[in-house]
Amino acid sequence: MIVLNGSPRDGTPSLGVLLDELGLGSDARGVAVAVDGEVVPRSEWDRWALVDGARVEVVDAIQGG
Amino acid sequence: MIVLNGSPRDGTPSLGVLLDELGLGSDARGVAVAVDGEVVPRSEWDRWALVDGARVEVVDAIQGG
Amino acid sequence: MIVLNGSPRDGTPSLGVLLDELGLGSDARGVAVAVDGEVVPRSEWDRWALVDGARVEVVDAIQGG
Amino acid sequence: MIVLNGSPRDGTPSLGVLLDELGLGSDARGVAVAVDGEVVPRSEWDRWALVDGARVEVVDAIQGG
Amino acid sequence: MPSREAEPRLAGLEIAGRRLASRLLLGTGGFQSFELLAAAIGASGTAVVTVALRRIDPAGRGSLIGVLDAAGVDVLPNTAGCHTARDAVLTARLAREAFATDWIKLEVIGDERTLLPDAVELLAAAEELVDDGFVVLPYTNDDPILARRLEDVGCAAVMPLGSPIGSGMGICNPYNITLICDRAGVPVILDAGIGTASDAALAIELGCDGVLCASAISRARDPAAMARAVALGVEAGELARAAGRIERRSHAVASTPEKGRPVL
Amino acid sequence: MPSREAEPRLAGLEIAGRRLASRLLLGTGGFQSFELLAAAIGASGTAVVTVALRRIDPAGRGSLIGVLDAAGVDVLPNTAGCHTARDAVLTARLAREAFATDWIKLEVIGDERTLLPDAVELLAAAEELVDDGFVVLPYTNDDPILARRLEDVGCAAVMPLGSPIGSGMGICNPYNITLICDRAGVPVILDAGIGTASDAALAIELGCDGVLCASAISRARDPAAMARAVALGVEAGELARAAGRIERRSHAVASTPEKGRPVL
Amino acid sequence: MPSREAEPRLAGLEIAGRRLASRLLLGTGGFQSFELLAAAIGASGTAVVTVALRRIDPAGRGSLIGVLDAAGVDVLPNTAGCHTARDAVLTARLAREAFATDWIKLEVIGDERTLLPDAVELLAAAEELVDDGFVVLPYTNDDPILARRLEDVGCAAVMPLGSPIGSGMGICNPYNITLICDRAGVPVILDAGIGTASDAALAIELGCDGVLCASAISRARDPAAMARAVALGVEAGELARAAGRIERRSHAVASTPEKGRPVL
Amino acid sequence: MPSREAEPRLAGLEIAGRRLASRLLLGTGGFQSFELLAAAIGASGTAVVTVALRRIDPAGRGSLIGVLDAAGVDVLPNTAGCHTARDAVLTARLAREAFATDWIKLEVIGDERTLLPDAVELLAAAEELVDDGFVVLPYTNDDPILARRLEDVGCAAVMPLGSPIGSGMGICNPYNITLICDRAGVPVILDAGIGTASDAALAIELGCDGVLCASAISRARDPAAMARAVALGVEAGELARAAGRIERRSHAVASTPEKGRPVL
Repeated sequence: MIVLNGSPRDGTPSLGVLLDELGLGSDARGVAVAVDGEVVPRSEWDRWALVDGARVEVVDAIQGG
Repeated sequence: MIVLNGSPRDGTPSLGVLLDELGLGSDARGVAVAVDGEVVPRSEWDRWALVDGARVEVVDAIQGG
Repeated sequence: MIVLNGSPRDGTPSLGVLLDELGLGSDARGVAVAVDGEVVPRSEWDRWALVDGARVEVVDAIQGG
Repeated sequence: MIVLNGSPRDGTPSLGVLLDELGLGSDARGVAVAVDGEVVPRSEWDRWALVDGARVEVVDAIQGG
Repeated sequence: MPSREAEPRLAGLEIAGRRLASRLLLGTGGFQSFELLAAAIGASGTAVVTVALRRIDPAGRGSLIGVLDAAGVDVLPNTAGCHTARDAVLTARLAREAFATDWIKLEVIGDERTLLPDAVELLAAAEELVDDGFVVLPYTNDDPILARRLEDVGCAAVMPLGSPIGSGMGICNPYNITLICDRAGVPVILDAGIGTASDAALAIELGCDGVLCASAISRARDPAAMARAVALGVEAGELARAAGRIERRSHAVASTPEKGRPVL
Repeated sequence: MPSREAEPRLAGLEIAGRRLASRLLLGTGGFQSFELLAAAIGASGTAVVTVALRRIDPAGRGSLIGVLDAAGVDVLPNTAGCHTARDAVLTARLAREAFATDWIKLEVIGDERTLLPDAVELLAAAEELVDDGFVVLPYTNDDPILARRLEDVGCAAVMPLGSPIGSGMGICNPYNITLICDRAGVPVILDAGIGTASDAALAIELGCDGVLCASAISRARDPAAMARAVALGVEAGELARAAGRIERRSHAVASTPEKGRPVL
Repeated sequence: MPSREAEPRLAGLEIAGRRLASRLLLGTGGFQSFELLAAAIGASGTAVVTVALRRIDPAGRGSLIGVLDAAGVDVLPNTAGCHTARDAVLTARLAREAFATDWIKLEVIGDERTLLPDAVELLAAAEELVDDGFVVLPYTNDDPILARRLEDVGCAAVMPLGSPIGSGMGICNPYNITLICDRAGVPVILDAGIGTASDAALAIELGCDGVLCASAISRARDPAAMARAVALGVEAGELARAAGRIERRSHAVASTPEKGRPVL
Repeated sequence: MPSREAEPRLAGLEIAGRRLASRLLLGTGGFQSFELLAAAIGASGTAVVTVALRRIDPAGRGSLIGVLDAAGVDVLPNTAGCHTARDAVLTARLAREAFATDWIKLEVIGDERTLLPDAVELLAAAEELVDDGFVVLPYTNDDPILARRLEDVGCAAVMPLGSPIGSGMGICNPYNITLICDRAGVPVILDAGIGTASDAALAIELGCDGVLCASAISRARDPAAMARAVALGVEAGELARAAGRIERRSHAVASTPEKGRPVL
């Protein structure tokens, strides 16, 4: 199980697989990822492993301030 | 007919009679009288004659500004 | 004697002569004339007579607020 | 040598002796003492030893703020 | 503290040779009951209150005059609601008959919405009433030129507004009030706009000789408490002006000397 | 008039469980003589005055403490002139020894020119002093967030400025002062910037629980008169706030009814 | 962006049926040279400049008119310095002869020190000049009642002051200016008091139709640059007013949504 | 008119060695559509717009980045909504990954209601981010001391507020903004509180180097028109400051000479 943007989710995919499912390649602009409070550099998205219970935050650009 | 404070009123009493009816003697404090746009001195209230159609204004002290 | 712009001046010329001396023709722009508190229309400058003691004011355009 | 309120001073008296010279007993109101950046409680004034080179600050109440 | 006796200017306000015990004048409009009015008069310490004239209610006359008599205050009738010099002059004459006083608070307003005075009609009415022997206290705007002209025609005081009647906005243009005060030869009484005690204090500090206050007191939640508050504000302003305030500076000035600071 | 006894909130200011007889605190800096200081204390009615600590003058100690004792006021030492939390903490400890009090008016300034407080050092010093058992009254800027954080670390009051020390500019940002007051769980004392009595009244009307005033009084032409003026201003503001002022309106509200106006 | 053509009200100011290319009117007083004046006219984009009349200098007439002709601007003569209606009316008639225009900027001042208008004389002069066929643009104070009366007697515009001539204090009482604008049926041109570009922008935002500016430009260190600045300020204010500003709120409104904030 | 080329300071704003084509920065929050946003960007002439980061919406990603690319503006990510230094630092790092920029508009707020910055957390975050190589533009309050400390830890600019975010109250304390500008060694950008064009002009006149504006534009009735208005206001303020405004005077200064007035 992992927690993606606050919602529990079965399975423990790799980060690359997870982002693929979200349609996000490493060239996705305005997107960033943190796992368990640590920012994952874009260059490492593909090879970043997720442990069971990992809290994954995937953020996108929105209008703001 | 006279007009007392904007309201027509039958008859043409003298001012003294009119004020008597209103319970106002010449010692009535805070009260003043104008007839046809002219102020009637308190000392002349008793002997002031009203003509037919006279506009009589009788005013009293109120709270104000 | 006349008084031109506050200064006494010998003689009693006609207004036309006076303005000529000042180099002002009836086409002088920004200029106006008053004699004894009356504005003299530009069209009458030539034929306007001055009486002895006349107060003549000749004004010109200046910078102003 | 000690430094009293910024001024060098020969000798290395005890704090009690120094304060005596300044006319300050332990009941001196509005007065406090720091030695080398440490506040010396009033109750220890008498027995506080000064080392050579000690920086002594003796302060008094003034009008302020 | 200097005794107030030693400072004649603190002894009160003098208008047309009559010394008033308080710099605060009270408007009687807006009080919900005579009890509240009487309490506010007492709390304010005022010596003069305004009243108005309206068509008599035949069903039953109030005892307003009785309340004011009991309070020991003088009555200053106004011409509230008048739009023309003629109306105001007639109303003033009615007031003279009604209250046996030649003092009049002259109001000639320009419209119902702003209740702002009409300069031209006001000045005309003032001149006529002065000629007729009245002691005229005109409610005016904050125009220094009009204030001086009102003084020039013989008004016994000038009563500029801080802001519109009943608005509680305080003093919108302190600069103009200062100009009026600096040049006045008669008492200046801030009339209209006061919302709270600090406004009254400020008015006096700017140079006003008195304050007339109605709605701020009569429509406050607790009128008597506000009456006392405004009275204290007036007194505070008076003392402060006499005490000679520090100048405004755009930089800080230490209140504790730097010299002698220990090195800890 | 409602009696003040009936309104407990009017009975004075309470800080750290200690009730002060007056909402006005007086700074002692800037008085030209002890006589003027004593007169101002008397005229102000204050119960608490600030003092500072500086290197002793061996040539002759003043009798400041004697004057304050005679006046019957408590001493609130300050840390004026300190630029760092460390300096301020040490100075507070000196003050505790000097005056046998754990109350401290905490000042940690950012520079000499503005004498504005340094938020970070101030908060650090406040936290350390609270932990050390002090009753901390911090001189702070008008930032509502910092005020709340000072309260959160245990300060017994917060003392926001109206404008820089000694400037007499009054309250530059009443909005911020209102925000601070609305949310404070400890007393708010307006410190610095007061120029005259109306400023003090306004501070209380905005919601402050007290006012600390130094230069406005000590450097006035007549300090004792200004002390009394500011004290009255505080009292006026207090009563006015309790009385429930009218709302500000952008239009006029007649204080005399239109109804019944005679047709003349 | 909406095109300005689509918004007729942005197309300029219309007075007495004459459309002006710019909402900015320029006073010519105070420029140190004709070159600086010409440069400022150019930079301002104004279509109308004021001039005055004074006794002719026989030693040599200036070429002011030539400069203004070359700049392609119309002349608006004023009656500056007049204290009475009579003086002002005569001066207006002189101006009509001098400049072959029936437009007049009517000034009737109450004293030399404040240069504030005299309400009574001003209104009398305005009425007489309107009857005499003039297009009257009166320099008036910020009294909404007087402004309406000037309109009622037929003035083609009203020109209230923001603050005294040459003071640069900006708009002392924005409330009154708003009242004037809200109720005016003729153009309102803010005259006097402008100190800088933001003052001009504010005037238009408050509802003024134009701004007349003299000293702020002519006495600036770089008059042409200030002319351009004020012109841009006017344009900015015009667009801002048409754009429909947000309301003032006494609380914050987030510009970034809270929803979806990651938990890091 | 002096050419703008001749005045390098008019050529735009430079932050961390990067020259921006406009002194106006635009916040993208609050626009009702991308079309309105794009129009406002165009009308504003801005070179830099802010964006935020929130949890991705899997249902469909917007094309915000595409819109900004098409508009040719750079992105300045913010840390809006963060309450602690830790949160803000992490958010800044996310932003660096998301937008491939090391510029960050640093926001660390003290509470949701006022959205005012928390001085202590802000300074801690700024220091950490500077050390981490970021170009830090902190949204700060109007405290001059905090502004200087932010500069001292290496911030590339300081962004004091005029009033709370989205309030439209303008600049509540111009005095503090002036103090900040007078002493800053890095650009000062007025951030938050702007309500209309004159506020922006005033900010620049007070000495600010730029203005960041979001709600005033995005929530105006016509955002693009307001964008243009604010841009003109900024330009007007810039020219006015360079032109050297007249001093404020408390008395009038005639713009027409008295000398030579005819006697009529």
